[in-house]
Amino acid sequence: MTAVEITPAVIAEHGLNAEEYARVLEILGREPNITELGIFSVMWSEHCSYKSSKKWLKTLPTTAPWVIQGPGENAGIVDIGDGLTAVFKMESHNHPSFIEPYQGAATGVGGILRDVFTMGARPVANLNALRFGAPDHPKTRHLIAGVVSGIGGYGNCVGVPTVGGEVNFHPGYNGNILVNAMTVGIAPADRIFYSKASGIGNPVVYVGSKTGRDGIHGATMASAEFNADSEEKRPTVQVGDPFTEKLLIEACLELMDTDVIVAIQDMGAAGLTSSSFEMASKGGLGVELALDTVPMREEGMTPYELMLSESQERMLMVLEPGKEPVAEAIFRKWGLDFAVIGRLTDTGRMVLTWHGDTVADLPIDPLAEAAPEYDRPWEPSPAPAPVDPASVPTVPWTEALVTLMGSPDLASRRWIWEQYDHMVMGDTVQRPGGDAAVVRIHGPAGLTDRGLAMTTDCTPRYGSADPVLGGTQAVVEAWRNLTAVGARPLAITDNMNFGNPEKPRIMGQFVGACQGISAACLALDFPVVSGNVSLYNETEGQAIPPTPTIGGVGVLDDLDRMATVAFKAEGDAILLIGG
Amino acid sequence: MKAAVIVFPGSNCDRDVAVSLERTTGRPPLMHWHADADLPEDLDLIVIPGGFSYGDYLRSGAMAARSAAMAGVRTAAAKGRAVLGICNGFQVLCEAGLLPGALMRNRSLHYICRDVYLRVETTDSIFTGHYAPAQVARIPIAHHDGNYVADLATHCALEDEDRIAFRYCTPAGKVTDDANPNGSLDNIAGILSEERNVLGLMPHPERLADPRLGGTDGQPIFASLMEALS
Amino acid sequence: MKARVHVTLKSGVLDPQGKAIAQALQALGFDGVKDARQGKVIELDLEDGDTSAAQARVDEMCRQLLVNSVIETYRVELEG
Amino acid sequence: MKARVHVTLKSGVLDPQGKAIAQALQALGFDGVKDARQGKVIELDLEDGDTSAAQARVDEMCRQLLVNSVIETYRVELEG
Ligand SMILES: Nc1ncnc2c1ncn2[C@@H]1O[C@H](COP(=O)(O)OP(=O)(O)O)[C@@H](O)[C@H]1O
Repeated sequence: MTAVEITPAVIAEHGLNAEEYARVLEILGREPNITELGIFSVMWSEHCSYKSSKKWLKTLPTTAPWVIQGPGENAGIVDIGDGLTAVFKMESHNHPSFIEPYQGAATGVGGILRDVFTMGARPVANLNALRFGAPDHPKTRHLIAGVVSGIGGYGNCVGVPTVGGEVNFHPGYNGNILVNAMTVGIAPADRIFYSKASGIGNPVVYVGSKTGRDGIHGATMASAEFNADSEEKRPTVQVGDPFTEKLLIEACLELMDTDVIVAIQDMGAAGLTSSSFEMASKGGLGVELALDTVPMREEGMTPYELMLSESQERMLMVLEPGKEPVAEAIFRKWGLDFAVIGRLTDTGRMVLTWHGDTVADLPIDPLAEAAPEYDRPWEPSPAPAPVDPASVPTVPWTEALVTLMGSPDLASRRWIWEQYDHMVMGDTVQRPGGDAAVVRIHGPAGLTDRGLAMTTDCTPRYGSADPVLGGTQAVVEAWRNLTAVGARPLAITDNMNFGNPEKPRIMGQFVGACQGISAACLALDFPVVSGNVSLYNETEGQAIPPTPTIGGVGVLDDLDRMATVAFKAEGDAILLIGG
Repeated sequence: MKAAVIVFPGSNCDRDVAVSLERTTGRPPLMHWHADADLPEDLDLIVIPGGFSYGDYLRSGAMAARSAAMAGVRTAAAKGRAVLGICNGFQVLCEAGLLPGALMRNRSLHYICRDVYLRVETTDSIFTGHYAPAQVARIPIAHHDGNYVADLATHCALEDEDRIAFRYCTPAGKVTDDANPNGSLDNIAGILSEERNVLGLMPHPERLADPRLGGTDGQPIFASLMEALS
Repeated sequence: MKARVHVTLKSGVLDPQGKAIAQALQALGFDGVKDARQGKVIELDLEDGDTSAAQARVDEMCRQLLVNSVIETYRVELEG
Repeated sequence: MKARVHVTLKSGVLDPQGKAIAQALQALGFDGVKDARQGKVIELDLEDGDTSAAQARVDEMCRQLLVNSVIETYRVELEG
């Protein structure tokens, strides 16, 4: 391998600023090589390090007696009774979906599914929260068609019903659409899997698809503001393979029934780098990987590419010693790649080799834990100017009603959900079209008369007017949608979509939304158990409306008492309640 | 009735149909792995479930049709055993040559998941005996490739031999183009083999066979089989 | 050695994809498109060997898997 | 006049279909298949006219609709 010179230009291309690079030199006590620089850039990207948002995310309420796992793992977990848990999370795939709507949305679904089944849960439902530009913007039609068929193409094939979601249109999303995907799974409370590695000497195993040059730089791309020529740059787009994902779900769940997994982590954005760092860092251990043993799809791949590839449908596991054959047999049966690529060490370092030569040697903790964390300056959003009631035109009721019904934000979404298989798995007791979807709880022991209710909510108009109230309102709406079907709300996942946090005004929107969400969560005893942050949703200085999407989950103890929106019988009284 | 469900890589309605079979027969069916050519001799019913076997890559059902288990299904069908193919299972049966014709991309090119209405076109089969003649059943579809095509001779044979089991229709039972969700030839939703022991249909009876899910119009298929095969 | 299998729908078989493409092109203002059909090409990378044996083997692959003779026809091109 | 647009995935882009086809052929006992890729061919039936103008128009169709330039490349063949 020819050595790449680490020039200021190369450093800048990797998204590290001068201060961050100085930190790299300090940690290493020497100049990094290109593979190491690539690893730093991925680990310290906004996407992986949450460097702008961490301070504020820590202020969200995350506990309740029924919370088993809050933020910090692949997904959040709540107790739903009868020895079962609901495992859920929401994640954005905004930038990739703008560049290639079908594949971007499809791989977004794939990624969030992996976050959930990694923890031992069988995924039971998907939801999606979508924001597009103005309906008459030249790109909108192409984007929405691609995104919807991508979500369907992936979810339908893996056989997880897509039961709900939301769609808004606003010119503020013309250059930055939002694709937020949520997965809910069910796992036995006594069989949950975490990413914390343990056991010096234990084998580190790679399973799933082979690694190709997919989305190299994707993780850094997801954290950098768009500009006019990013359409030209066209990074290698990741292509999803839902068939392989389905096999991976079945193989992982089958392996989880045996007692051989010590730790497991999916390879999401920043693939092998972040998964291996995270597992080792959580366990306070070191790891050695022989990169030449990673299953590769293309010839001539380099250690740099292997560490940065975002190829989909891959997982990293630590196994009990000597149990490799048990795992291998299961993955082979499902037609998947399986390779022992390394082992855990007690050095606290990540050592990567390539045909016997060391190509990277990095201390794990300083990289993973001491990633930059910023207290970015922020300005509270100005209070919205009061609307003069006299300025609101009066229109006849029927005309107003027809206008509302025909508006893109309120019109029927049937054409979307009909492209999604919302009934597969045979447990969808409340289909899309109501306030929240309801899926019957069907655990490993069989059918029950209980259900999980789920919804996604956010009204960007409110967030634009007042980020604090917008955040509060999104949580409250999720709570209302769950209670409206008769469910007891349990917890939420959030997906914080904002513009460039380096601008105090935008940072103020983010802070405001966090404050608003916190207030609602505390008031309702409705904690945050997982979430995702997507910043830099800006094109040419134009930021999206603040969009803190909330995904809520609740439980129904008796499906016979579920409520639905439809009027049931002639002569029934109609009541209006609330303020 | 002893039933088996064939599981291919990518099948995803295998559990759903197993639930319906268990509810009908009182015991779980055998789940049979695709790579195994040896099906038990004493099976009464083999179900090829819905899903995306092999990702539906190349053509829906094409790769599953060439699997080891399908060789066993072919033998069993030749012996007169009942074979039911639902959705992807119907595509597999056509690709395997156990049913005539082919299933092409829906004319809208979209995947469609919704309830449709089916007119029961024949009650003269082990699958449909529990329906009333010309009964209208509400059953969901969920597919991308359900647009049935066949040449004229095949179409005539299906018609003449009373082998069209279901047609897409309006809620009132009219067979119209508007009621055709995918462009299928003559609104065909399901067909029988010459010996009437193999049924392929695009709609999913297992998805509306439980009052909890909002309907039971799919249940008569399982009830008919239970009665005929026990 | 490379084999390229061109799979097309038999004439007379309605092609929903082709029809949609023709309509979409017309909607975009491309007039003069009378019809469109969509077919597929499967490119196989084969171990080197005798060409006529390869032709026979690819034919066999088409019969057994790659082509559905109820609706499709094919043509094989060998290279290298 | 006929135009044939050959659309293939850019090299390096994952082709799940091709991968599955190669595996299925191997499973059927066709060894010696090292790799498979699937592409598509769109055959357009155009009103007769000037060939170079047609070439330009088909290129435009590819850019606007037929080809997803993020992951695909194409080649046009004109005939007649
Ligand atoms: N992208 C989508 N995918 C699936 N279902 C959707 C999507 N968008 C909206 N829906 C469904 O359409 C219905 C109406 O949506 P919405 O208007 O957002 O509901 P509400 O405002 O009552 O929460 C809901 O059942 C919702 O789940």
